[in-house]
This record gives sequence, structure tokens and C-alpha cells, in this order.
Amino acid sequence: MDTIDTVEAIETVETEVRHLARVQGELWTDLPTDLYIPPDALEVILEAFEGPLDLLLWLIRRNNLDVLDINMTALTRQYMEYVEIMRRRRLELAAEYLVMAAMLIEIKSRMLLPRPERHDQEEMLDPRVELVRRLLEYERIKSAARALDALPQLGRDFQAVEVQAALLAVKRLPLVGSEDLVAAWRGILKRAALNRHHRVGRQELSVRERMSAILLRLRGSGYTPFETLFDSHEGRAGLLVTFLALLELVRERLVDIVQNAPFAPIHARLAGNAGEAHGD
Amino acid sequence: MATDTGLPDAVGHPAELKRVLETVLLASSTPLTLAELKRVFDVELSNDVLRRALEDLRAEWQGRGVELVSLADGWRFQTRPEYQRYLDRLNPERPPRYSRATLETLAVIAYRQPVTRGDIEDIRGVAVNTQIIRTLEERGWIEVVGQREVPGRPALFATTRRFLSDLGLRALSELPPLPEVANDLALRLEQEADTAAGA
Amino acid sequence: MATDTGLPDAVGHPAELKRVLETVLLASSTPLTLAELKRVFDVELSNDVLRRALEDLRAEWQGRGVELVSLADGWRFQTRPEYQRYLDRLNPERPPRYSRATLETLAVIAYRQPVTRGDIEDIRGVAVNTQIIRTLEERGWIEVVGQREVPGRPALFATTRRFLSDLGLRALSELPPLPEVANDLALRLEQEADTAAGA
Repeated sequence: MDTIDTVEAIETVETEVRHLARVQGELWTDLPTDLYIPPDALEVILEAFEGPLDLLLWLIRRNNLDVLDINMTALTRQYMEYVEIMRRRRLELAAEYLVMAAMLIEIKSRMLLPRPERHDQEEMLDPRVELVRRLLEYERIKSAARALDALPQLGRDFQAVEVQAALLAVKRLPLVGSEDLVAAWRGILKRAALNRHHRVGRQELSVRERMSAILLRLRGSGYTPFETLFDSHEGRAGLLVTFLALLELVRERLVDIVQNAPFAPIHARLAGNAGEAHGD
Repeated sequence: MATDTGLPDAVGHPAELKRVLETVLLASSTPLTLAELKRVFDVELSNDVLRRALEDLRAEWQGRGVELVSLADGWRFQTRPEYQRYLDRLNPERPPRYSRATLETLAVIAYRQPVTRGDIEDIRGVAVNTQIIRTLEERGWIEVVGQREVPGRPALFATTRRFLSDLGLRALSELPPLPEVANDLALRLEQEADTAAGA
Repeated sequence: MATDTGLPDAVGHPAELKRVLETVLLASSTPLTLAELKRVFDVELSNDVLRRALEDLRAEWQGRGVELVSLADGWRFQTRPEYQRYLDRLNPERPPRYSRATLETLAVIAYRQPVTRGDIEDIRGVAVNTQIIRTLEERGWIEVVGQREVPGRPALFATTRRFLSDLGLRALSELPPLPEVANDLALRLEQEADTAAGA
């Protein structure tokens, strides 16, 4: 399975390179051996590889070399041809390609030397081992990269669901409690150092609330019979609150109370009432 | 019956048409118009077919925490307001707070209503920003209940029923009585005056 | 039976518990952990009760275009890949595919974490472009988890839970397995050593 993966990977790159290297109607399937290469082709070849390891793997597979028993002479020669052509074309050659070239030459020359007698473990190892280890590790990562890319990916192959909140609920509104109002009032008093403010008690609040209600009631109504402002179901306390509210409204010149003649019906209306239609 | 993707043909099967609509609408962050929804299908669908499928889908979602709604700019799924409290617990961003100026303005209107802007400014000792009044009006907590008959006929503000219910009160008289700060203050001033006199 | 919000008590009613879970999960763009889901309810729920409700919910959604999945960083509703073609028609700009260099860098970090930039360069044989690291960080797929205690103290990169979730996985162990080339190599190296020793 893994071998198949690897072979597939190589074939993919190879197809890619072949495809990319189709320049000026000519198909570049082999690494160039002559000196003339259309610069465009070389650039695409270069771009098709992720680096020297990638290039080496491609060369190995293309030449049917055994990764575990690389013919260093053949590999080094082909690699150097490639690098040389790039150098001649003055293409910007990543330093890594040259470092790899040096490494290949070193391995090749060490292969030519007779194996030293058993000194220690290090010395006994084939000089190619480190290169092979790196090539195989890189090949695995290449294959892993493709496997990762094949996984379904959020945003590309599926989407996260995000249902919006109802429009009304979208805006978070500040929470206010009655304590906050008391605290705010305390702040006002502290700042102003007012002592003319008397205590606002429950009784007075009922009156002020009723004042607002009466103003709303009278708005747009012109003259309103005085007694209709009272609700007998409220009981004495309620009636008293309404009466006090009316007195306060009159005192603050917000409401006019009119009686055209003694014992005639009493009417209330908003003070001034300019611009509003008169009911009577 | 099945296309190459292994999905039944959406158009020929009302159930699959609904599944696709549901999926597309759930995945979209913005409302989708009929025209946009049509684009999703291989085959041209009539508005009628589409609308019927959407109505069916809306009915299917009845009684759940998310509902399909038709808005001015298209159809979308949205959470029902009743479920907002659960969402809020998940995302416990600190609730926004009103500024001190806003709270003081609200307090003056609540305790001294009906008041004009001038009254509020007198009591607070500073100018009242128009934005503050607008914020409170938009919240539905204050309203204009009349004008004072003085030059300029300034608007008189009062708190609304909504204000009371949002604060969990039945009547204004259920607001806590203002503390004896004024008395404390008066007392302290007197004491200070005494101390100063005695010194 | 009903609370003041008019909603039945979610905890006492498995159906309502599921409705709330469904709503909260549908409304969240990021996966939600059990701990986060617990926060949603007034009453402390056990992991078992919660997990059972989630499994029920997942079963309820079977066969639709949206599925409930359990990921590295929690539970999430997401569209099934089979429905992507419909979503693509609606929104034809597909996200760009990552370059081979980016994917290889990601693979090194995913399979060999924690790694420094130097480690990545060793494995890939080329310098790692800063832009690649930034792209992966911005996607929220990799993060710095520490420094290696060597001169220069290079940053150690690892993949995030988000990376796993975005690929539909719960744990690193669910990543596609690396091909086992290494065994061949190990064998070969042993043989080499044997041969050398025998010579």
C-alpha cells in the first residue's frame, strides 16, 4: 500500500513536470542532456520541485534506481547536470541545491574508498545511509501532505453551520435595576451637594406617575371632563393621588382646569394647547 | 435516480429539494433570496415550487429553538428569542452598561417626572446630551408626555410602562424611596457648620 | 412546569434538553465542549446525560445535509461534503488550495510535532518561507508551544485542536497513518550493520 502511494506520488510529480515542461510545442520528458534548454522550460522544471530532495527522488524514480541501493555515480552525474544547466542559465539557484551537490560528491568519493575495518558503529555504516534516511523521510512527508490535502477541509469541502440569533435579540441591552437609579441619584446629590432636595417618597412618586399619565391622557384630547380623569375603582387613595396630581399639574402650569359657570361641568386640558383643536 | 455524486436528484424529489434548501440556508450567514436559492439547483425551479418547499420547511421547524423566517432580504434560519438566554449563558460577555450620565438622567426622569430637559440639567448640574435622551427613548423607557407652556414649549419626559416592566415593577411607587442622602447631607453640613462655629 | 420565561424546564424534559442543545449548537460557529454546553443549563448536568442527549441528537440528524459531529474541540453542526456542490454554486469563490510547500510544512508539523523551523527545513531540504508559517498560524492550524533550549531558543511549532476539527478529526491519532517506509529502512540498516560486523 505504501509502495503504491509512493509510486503514485512519483508519477504525479512526473506527470506534473511533463505537463509543465511542454514548451514551444516540444515535450520535455527527459532531463535535458544537451546545452540548449528554453529558459521557460527550465523555470517550470525548477518550480515543479520543492528542493534538492524532491529533485533527487524524482531522478531516482525516473531512472528506476533502488532508493535503498542508490547508484551514486549515476545519480550524482544527473543531479550535477541539472544544477550545471541551471547555473549556466543564471537561474537563481537555491543554496540548498549546491549544498546537496557537495554532499552527493562526498558520498560518491567515500563509496570509492575501501571500507575501513570495524572501528566503531559509525564508521561501519554505508555513507549513503544518511541520504537514504532523509529521502525516505521526505517521501513519507510528501505522501502525508497529499493525504492531509485529501481530507475534507472546513471551508473547502464542508461548512460550519452558524444560525444567527433573532434580530430582536441581537443587540444586547444594558440591564438596569432600581438600585442603579438610587445609586445614580445619590451621585447627583453628592456632586451637586444639594440640600434643597427633599426626600422623594413613595407617596410623591405615585403622584408624579399619575401626573405623567394625565398628561398623556390629555394629549390631543382638548377639553376633557374633569371627572373622567378619576377612576372610582381605585378607591379613596387612588382618587386622592389623581387629585393631588391634577393640583400639582396646575401648579406647574402644565394643565388648565376650567369651569365656565358655577356648578357647570369642570374641564381639564393641557395648558396653552396652542395648535391643538379645541374639543368644545 | 442518483447523480454521480451519489445524491438523489434534488429537483425531482421534494424531500431532497427541502434537504438541500435546509442545508444551504443553515450554512449561510446572510438571508438568501429566491433568486439566490434558485442558483443552487441544476434545473430551473419556479418561484412557486421553491416557495412551497420553503413553507414546508418552515412548518417542519415549528416548535424548535431555531425557525425559518422570511425577511425583507430573503429567507434565513434564526434562533427564537426565547432561547436567547441559553445563548447568553454560553457567551457570558459582560452585559453592556449605561454611562453614569444616562443612569442619572433616567433617575431624574423616573423620580421627578414629568420633567423637561432643562429640569434634568438643573438637577444634574450639567448639560444633557441629546444622545442620552435618544438612547432612553429608543429603549422605550421614556416618552414625551406633553410640553411645558413656557417659551420654547420644551418637551416633558416621563417613564413608560415598559420601563416599569423591564425593571420588574408594577408601579413607580415600587421604586425604592430615595435614600436620606439629602437629609444625611443636610445633617452633615449642619454638623460641619457647628464644628466650624465651635472651633 | 413552565418557568417564568415560558419555556419548559429543559433539564427535566429530555426533548427540551435536546432542543436547547440543538439551538445552541446550531447558533455556534465554533465547536462546543461538554463543559461549555453544561454552562447553558440552570442545573448541573452529568457528562453522561449530556453525551446521551448529543448522541440522540446526532441520530436525529442522520440522513440530512447537515450533521452533528464530535471533533477535537467539541461538538459542531456542519454540512456534509456531498452537499458542498450546492454551496459552491451559491458562493462560487472557492478557498485557494494550499501549495505543496505549505502542505508539506503542515505535514511535518502535524506528524513530527513539536518541531522548530530548522527541523522542518532539515526534513524538506529547503528553507521554509516565513509566509508559509504565517499562513498556517493565521488559519489557526499551528501555534508556538514553546522554545527548544538550544542557542537562539527557536520556537517549537505544533498543530492546534482547531486544525484537527477543521479536518473533521478528534485526535492526532486519527490522522492518516504515515507510510511505513521506515521499517524497510530499519531492516536495511540492521542488515548493513550485520554485514559490516560479519565482514
